[in-house]
Amino acid sequence: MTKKRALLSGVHFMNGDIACAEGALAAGCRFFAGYPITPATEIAEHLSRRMPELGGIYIQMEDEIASIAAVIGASYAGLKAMTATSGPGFSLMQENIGLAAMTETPCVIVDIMRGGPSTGQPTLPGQQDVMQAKWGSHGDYATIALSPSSVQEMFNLTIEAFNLAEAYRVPTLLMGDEIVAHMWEKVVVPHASEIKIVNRKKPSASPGKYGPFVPDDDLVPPMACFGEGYRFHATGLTHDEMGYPRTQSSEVQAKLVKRLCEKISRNEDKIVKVEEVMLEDADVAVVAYGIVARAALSAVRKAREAGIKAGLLRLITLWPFPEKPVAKIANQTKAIVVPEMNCGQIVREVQRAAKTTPVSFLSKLGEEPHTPKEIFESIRRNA
Amino acid sequence: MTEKVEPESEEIRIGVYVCHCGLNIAGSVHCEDVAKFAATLPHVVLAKDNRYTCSDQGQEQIKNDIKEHRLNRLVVASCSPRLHETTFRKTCEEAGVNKYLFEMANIREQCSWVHLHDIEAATEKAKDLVKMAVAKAALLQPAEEIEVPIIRKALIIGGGIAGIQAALDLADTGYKVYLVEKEPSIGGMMARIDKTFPTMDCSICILAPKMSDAGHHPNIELLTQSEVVEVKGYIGNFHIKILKKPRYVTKDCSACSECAKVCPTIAPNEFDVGLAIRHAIYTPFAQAVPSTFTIDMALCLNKDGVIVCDKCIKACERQAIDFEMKPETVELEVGTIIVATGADVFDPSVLPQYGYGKYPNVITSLEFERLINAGGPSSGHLIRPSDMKIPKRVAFIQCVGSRSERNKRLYCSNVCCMNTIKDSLLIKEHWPETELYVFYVDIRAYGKGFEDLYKRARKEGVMFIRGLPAYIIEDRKTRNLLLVGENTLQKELYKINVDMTVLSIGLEPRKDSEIIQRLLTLSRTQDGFFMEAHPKLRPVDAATGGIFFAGCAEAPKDIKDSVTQASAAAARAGILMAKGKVTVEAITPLSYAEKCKLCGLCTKVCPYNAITLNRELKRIEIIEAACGGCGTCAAECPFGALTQNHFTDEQIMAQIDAVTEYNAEKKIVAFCCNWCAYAGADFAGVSRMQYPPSVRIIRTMCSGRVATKFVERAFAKGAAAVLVAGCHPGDCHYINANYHTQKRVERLWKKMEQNGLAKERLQLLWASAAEGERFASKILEMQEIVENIRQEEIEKAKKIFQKASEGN
Amino acid sequence: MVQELPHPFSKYLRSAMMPHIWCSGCGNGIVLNCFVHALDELQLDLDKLVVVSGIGCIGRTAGYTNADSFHTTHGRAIPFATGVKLANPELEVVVISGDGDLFAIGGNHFIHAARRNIGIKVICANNFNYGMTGGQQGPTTPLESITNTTPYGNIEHPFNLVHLAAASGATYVARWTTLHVRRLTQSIKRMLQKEGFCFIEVVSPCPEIFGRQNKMRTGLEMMEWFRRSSVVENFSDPSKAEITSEKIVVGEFVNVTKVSYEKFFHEKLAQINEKAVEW
Amino acid sequence: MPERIMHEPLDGKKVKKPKAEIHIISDQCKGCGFCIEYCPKKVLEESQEINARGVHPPKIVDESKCIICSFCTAVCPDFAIFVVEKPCKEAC
Repeated sequence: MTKKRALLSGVHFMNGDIACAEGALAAGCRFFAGYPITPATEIAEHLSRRMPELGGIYIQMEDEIASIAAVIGASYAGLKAMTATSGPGFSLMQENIGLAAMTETPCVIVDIMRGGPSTGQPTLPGQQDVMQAKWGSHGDYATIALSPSSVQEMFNLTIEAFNLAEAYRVPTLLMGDEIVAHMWEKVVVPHASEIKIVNRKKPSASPGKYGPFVPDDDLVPPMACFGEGYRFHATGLTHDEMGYPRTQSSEVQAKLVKRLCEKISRNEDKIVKVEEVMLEDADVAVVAYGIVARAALSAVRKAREAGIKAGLLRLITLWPFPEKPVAKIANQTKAIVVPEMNCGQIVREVQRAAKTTPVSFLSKLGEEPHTPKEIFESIRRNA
Repeated sequence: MTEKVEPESEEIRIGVYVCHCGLNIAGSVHCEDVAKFAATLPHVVLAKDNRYTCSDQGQEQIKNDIKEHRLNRLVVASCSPRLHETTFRKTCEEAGVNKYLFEMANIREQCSWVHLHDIEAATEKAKDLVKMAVAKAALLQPAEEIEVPIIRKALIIGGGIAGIQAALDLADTGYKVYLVEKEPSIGGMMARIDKTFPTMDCSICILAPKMSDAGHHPNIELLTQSEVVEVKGYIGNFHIKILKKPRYVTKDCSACSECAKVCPTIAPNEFDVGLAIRHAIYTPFAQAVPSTFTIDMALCLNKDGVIVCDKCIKACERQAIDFEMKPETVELEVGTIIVATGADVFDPSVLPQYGYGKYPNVITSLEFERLINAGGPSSGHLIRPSDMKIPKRVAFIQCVGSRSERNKRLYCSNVCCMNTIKDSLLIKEHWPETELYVFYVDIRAYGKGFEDLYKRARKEGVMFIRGLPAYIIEDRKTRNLLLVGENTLQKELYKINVDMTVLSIGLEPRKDSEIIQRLLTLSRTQDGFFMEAHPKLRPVDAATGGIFFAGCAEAPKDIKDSVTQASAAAARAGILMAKGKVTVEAITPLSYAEKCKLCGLCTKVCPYNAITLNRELKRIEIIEAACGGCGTCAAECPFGALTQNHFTDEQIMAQIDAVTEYNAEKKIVAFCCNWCAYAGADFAGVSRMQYPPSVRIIRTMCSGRVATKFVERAFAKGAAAVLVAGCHPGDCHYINANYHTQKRVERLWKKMEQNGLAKERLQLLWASAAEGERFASKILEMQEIVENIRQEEIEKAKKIFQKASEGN
Repeated sequence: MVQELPHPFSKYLRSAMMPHIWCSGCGNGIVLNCFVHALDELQLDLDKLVVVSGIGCIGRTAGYTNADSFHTTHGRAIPFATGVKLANPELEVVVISGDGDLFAIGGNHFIHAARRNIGIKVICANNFNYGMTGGQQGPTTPLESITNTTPYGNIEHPFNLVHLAAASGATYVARWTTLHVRRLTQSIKRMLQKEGFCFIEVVSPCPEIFGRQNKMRTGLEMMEWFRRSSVVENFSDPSKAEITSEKIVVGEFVNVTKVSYEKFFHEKLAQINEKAVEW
Repeated sequence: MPERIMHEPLDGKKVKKPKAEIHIISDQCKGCGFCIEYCPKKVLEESQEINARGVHPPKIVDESKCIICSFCTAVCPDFAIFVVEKPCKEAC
C-alpha cells in the first residue's frame, strides 16, 4: 500500500473543505454525489481525486436534487454517502432531505453557508440556513445538525455526523460556513484505529420476518440494504412498519411521524454537544456557534481582562437544540449575548430556553463576521 | 434514335438479275423478256438473266458486275426472299455494297409456281414484280445494324425441374442466375410425383440432389415465395422487379421442425393436395429447398402485428422466427429470361359424371401420386379415402380434361397415358392381386422405352378398355363405384365395379399465364400455352428477343422433355450472353422530328414499349434494341413523322405506283406480312396451288405496317381490289400489332361504305404460314370482284381517295 | 372452473399489496405482468433486483414486485437508482415510472442518466396524462387532446420519447403498446441482459381518466386504437416514430453496445490504483 | 399450389390437441374484457355473475377450443386468469 491510497493520519495543513472531505473518508464514506457550488466546491474536487483512491464512488450529478437522491440510493445500497452544497443547493435538496427523513436514510449533507437569500453572496460567509436545517422540508421530522468552528472541527464533526446518521438512521447536516471552509489551519488527524466509527444496525430477523421500519427500543429500526435478500419496500408515502403505504390510516401516520421526531428528541442527551468556557462564575454568557464562536471566545477573554465575569457557551450541535445547557447557564447568569451572522435565528431558541434571563442579540450581515470588539462591547453593555 | 439520312447524291445504278432457277421459273416465265423489260426501267444500268443466280458462278458474276459497272443497287428476281435474301445480301457486302441496298422479286413461289399454265400472264406478272422491286431499290438507303450489349445474368421464372435444370446449366457455364419461385420451395410438380416413367426411378430421389445443387450453387440466387411484378427493357437489358413475400423465418432456421410441433393451427397441406395436414408454420415437404420453414399468415393466429401466440418463437432454439418481416421488392438487371412457369392440372370437379369431390373414392392421378408415395400421407400405402382400406379393384380413366371438345381442351396432355401405365405397374408391384382397368381413348406410348412399359402392363394383367365411362354410380353403403360406358372396340356396353377410381387428369396452362404474358409481352397459342418463335426451327425462343421457354409453360411435356428443353433454353440464352452483344436488323422506325406533334400515339401502339415520349426535350425517343420492327408506329402516325427503315412510305408507295401504272383495274394489290401471309403465299407456291395471276404482293414485316394511306393510294391509282393479310389474331409475330391492322381496315371499310363504295374491294385475311390453301382461295374469291367491277366504281374510288394519290 | 392453483406469477408479487390500485382497463397491470413474465423467463435472482419508481399510478409498481423496491419522490426515481447502481453494480436496477414523472419533473435526470450511460433499465408507462391527479396535460399529451387543464385542446407539442432517449444516448430503446405483450416481454428480457442505460416506452391505456375525455371510454377502445394504428418498424428512424390517432410506430429502435458508467468507473479505479502502487 | 382440395386430410384425426384447463380467479378480475376480446379462439365470454369487485368476470364458453396460447394470461392486467395443460391421463 502506498501513502496516497491510505487514509490520512498525522499533522496536516489544510482548509475546511478538504478537512471535511478527509473526515468523510475517515468516517468510511464511500459515496459522494454533488454539484459544483461556491464555497463547497473544494469538497467535491478533493473527493473526486480521493474517493477513487479508496475505492469509493464520486459522481457529479445534474443538480443538487439528483445529488441528494443519489446519496439516498447509495445509502440504501449499503454505502455511507454524503453530498455537499451551499444555500441555493441546500434549498433544492430540501424535498429529498424530507424523503431521507421519512425513509430513515443514514446520510450526511454538508451545507457551507454563504450570504443569502437566493444567490446572495457566494464568496462570503453567513449563518442564514440554520433554521432551514430544522424546518427546510415540509412536514414534521427531525434531523441532526452540527456546526464546526474550525478546520479541525470540519474534520472531526464530519466523522461525528456520519456516526450520528448511522446510529439514528437520520439525515445529518454539517452546517459549516464560508470561512471555516476556506480557512487554512493545522489539522491533527488521528490514526484510523483511534477514530471511533459507528455503523448502522443490521437486522437480526430473517428475511421472511424482517420489517424495514420495526424499531428497537431506541426507536431506531435496524437497516437491511438492497441485495441482501430481505426484499423489502420503502416509500415516501406514510407507511407501516413493513414499509407498505398506509395513506388512509391516521394512527399509522401519527405513530410514524411521532417516532421520526422522538427517535432524536429521546436521544437528545446522547446527541447534543456543547463547549463551555469560563461559565462557572459568569454573569454574562455568550452563546455562539460556527466561526462567530471564535470571535466570541476572544471577546470573552477581553472581558475577563477588563474584570467582567463573562463566559462562552459554544453550540456544536445546533439540532436537536441544546435546550438543557442553555437553560443551565440562563439560571446562573444575568444576561446572555447571542451574536449570529443572520437576522436572528438561533437566538429565538436561546430566548425560549433562557425563559426570564434577558437575551440580547447581536446581528451581523455582510462580508465579515463579528469582530471580538463588537462582541466585547455587547458583553459590557449587558454586564 | 435514328436521324434521317440524306440520300447520297451519287447517281443510282441498279443491276437486275432474272433467275431461271433451272426450269422452276423459266418453265412458265420468259425470263429473257423479263430481263429485257427490266433494262428499260429507270436507273437500271444492267439487266441479265441466268440459270442459277444463287449458284457460286451466279454470285461471282454479280460481284464482278458491281465492280465493272459501278452498281450501287441490286435486284434479284428469283425465289422468295425468305429463302435467299440473306445469300444475296452477303454477296453484295462481299462486293462492297451495303446489304440494305439489295431487293428481291419473288417470281418463283409467288409467280411461276402458281401460274404454271399461263406463261404470258406469268411473264407479265414477273415484269410487274421486277418493276416494283426496281422502284423500291431506287429508293433504298444503306443502313448499319446497331449492336446492343447484353448483361451476362439470367432470370429464370419457375423453380420446377425445367427451371432448376436451366438454372444449373447456365450457372455451371458461369453465368449469374436468379431463380424465382412463387411457392416456398423449388421442385415443382416433379417433387410431388412418386416414380418416373419409363424407368421407374424414385422421382424425389433424383430431383432432390438437383434441388440442393441449385440451392447451394454460388452462381444461383434463389428467390422463393417471390413473383415477377414488373419487366422493363429489352433483349440483353431487362430491368426486373420481384415481389419477395416475407417468410417470417430467417435463414438461421435449422429445419428442426420443433416449431411445427407446437403450432396450434392446422390446415390441409397443398403439396399433398390436402391429403395430409400441415401447421401454420411449416415446410411443404421434407426435401424442400430452401429448407427454411415458412409461416402461413392467413392461418397464423398473430394478426395485425400483434403476437397472440408465441409457441413457435419459444420453441425455436435459433430464434429464427421474425414476425416483423415485411414484403420486399427486389430489383434485378438481367440479359436473358427463361420462362419455366410449368402447368396446372385439370380440375375434374367440373365433370359431374365422374363425381369427383362427391364420391370419396374418386381421386385424381396427382392425389394418387401422393398416396402411393412413401413420403406421402399414407406413407406409401395405397388406401382409399372412404375407409382407409386397400382397394382390390382400381380403375383409371384417361383423357380427363384432355382431347375434349366439351372441356375446351382439344390437345393431348402428353403424359397421362404413360403416367397411368406406370401407376398401374406400381400397384401390381406391391399388391399383385389388384384388378386394374384402364379406360382410354388411344394409348399414346410414343417415347423411348414407353412401348415396353405398355407391354409390361398388359402382361401384368392390366385391363385396357377403349372407351371412357359415360358416368360413375356410387354404392352409398360400400362406397364402391360402378363404371358404365361403351367398349368402342367390341361395340358393347360395360358395367364395371371397382373400389377406387383414378382420374388421369390433363395438364393446362397456368391460371396466371396472362400475367406473365403481359409482363413479358409474349403470345400464346389457342390452347393457352406460350407460343414459340417458330414451331420447328426456334422451338424454345419467344417472339420477344432474349426470352426463352422451358418445360410445360410452352406445352405439356414429361420430365425428360422438360429437362431437354431446359438445357436447350439455357444454351440459347447462353449463346446470347456469351456473345455479349446482339445486332438489331435495321428496320427500326425513323422519325422526322420537325413533323412530330408529340401526340404520343406511337408510344401507345408500340407492342414493345420501344418508343417513349420525352416531354422535357419535346421529342419521342426510340430504343432500337427493344424495337421488333413491325412498323405499326409508322402506320399509325397521323403526321407522317415516323416511317420504317427499309420499308419507308416512299418505298411502299413506289411499289404501289409500279403495280398500278398500267391496267390497275385488273389487279389486286396485296399487302402480306412476312411471317404468316407472305409465308403462306410462298407455301401455296411450294405446293403448286394455282390461283389467278392478278395479285401483286407487297411484303411488309407485319400487317401492322400497312397504313391506311397505302390502301387509299392503291384505290386512288385505280386498283380493282386490295388485300391486307396477316397472322391470325393472337398469333401475331409482333405480339398484338395486327389488332391495329384490323382497326385500320375497319376504319377504311366504314369510310368506303359512307362514300358508297363496295367495301368488299378491300379484304382482310388472316392466314398462317401453313395456310397456302387459305391464301389461294382468297385470291380466287377476290378474282370475282376484279372481274365484275364496273369502271364507274373504279373512277369513284379514284376521286374519293384523290388526296392519297398526291405525294407521299 | 378450478381455482386451487395459484397464479403462475404470484411468487413475483407482494401478496400483501394485491390487488393493485389500478382502474379497470388500465395498462399498468399489463406492464407489471410483462415485467414479471420477463423475470420469470430469465429466472432472474430476485434478491439482486431493485425496482425503483417515482410518483404516479404506475409508481406503485415498485411496491407490487416481490424484490427490494423503493418508491421515491416525484421525478427522482432515476437519480435514486443511479446511486443504488453505482453503490452496488451487482444489483439489477429497474426504474418503472410514468411519462409525467420521468419526462416532466424528472426529464433532466432522464437525459443525463442516458448521457452518462448508467446501467439502469427504465420502463415508462406512457398514458398521455397525469392520471393519479385526475387527468392533467403532461409532456406526452397529444396535440388537441382534452385534459382537465387543456379543456380547449392541448396546444403543447408532446415529446417523442424514443427519439428523446435515442438522442440522449440510450443503448437500447424500444416502444410497444400494452397490446404487444409478447414483444414487450421479449423486449424487457433483452433489456435486462444489456449493459448500460436502456429505455422502453409502453403506450398504455388510461380509459378512466384520459380515455374518458378523448372518446375512448374503455380499455378495450384504447386497445383497439393500438391494434388499429400500431405498425412495427424495427430500427427505423426514432425521430419519425410518431404517435397519432392514425399511426403508432412501435418496435426496437436502438440496440447498441457502449461501456456503462459503472463499468468505466471501475476500470478507471483499477488503472489509478495500479499507478498508485507504482508511486 | 392451385389444385382444388376435395378430400379430408387422411391424418387429420391423428393430430392431438393439448387439453386446456382454464383458471379464472374471479374476484381478482376488474372486468376489462381484454381476455375475452383478444382470445384468438373466442373461448371466453362475459358472465352474468357479479364478483367481489362488482364486475362481470369472464366465463368459459368452450374449453376444448382453447389452444393454450395463454394470451389471456399475458394480457390480463389483474393476474386473474391463467391456463394449464391437463396432464395426459385426463387429456387422452
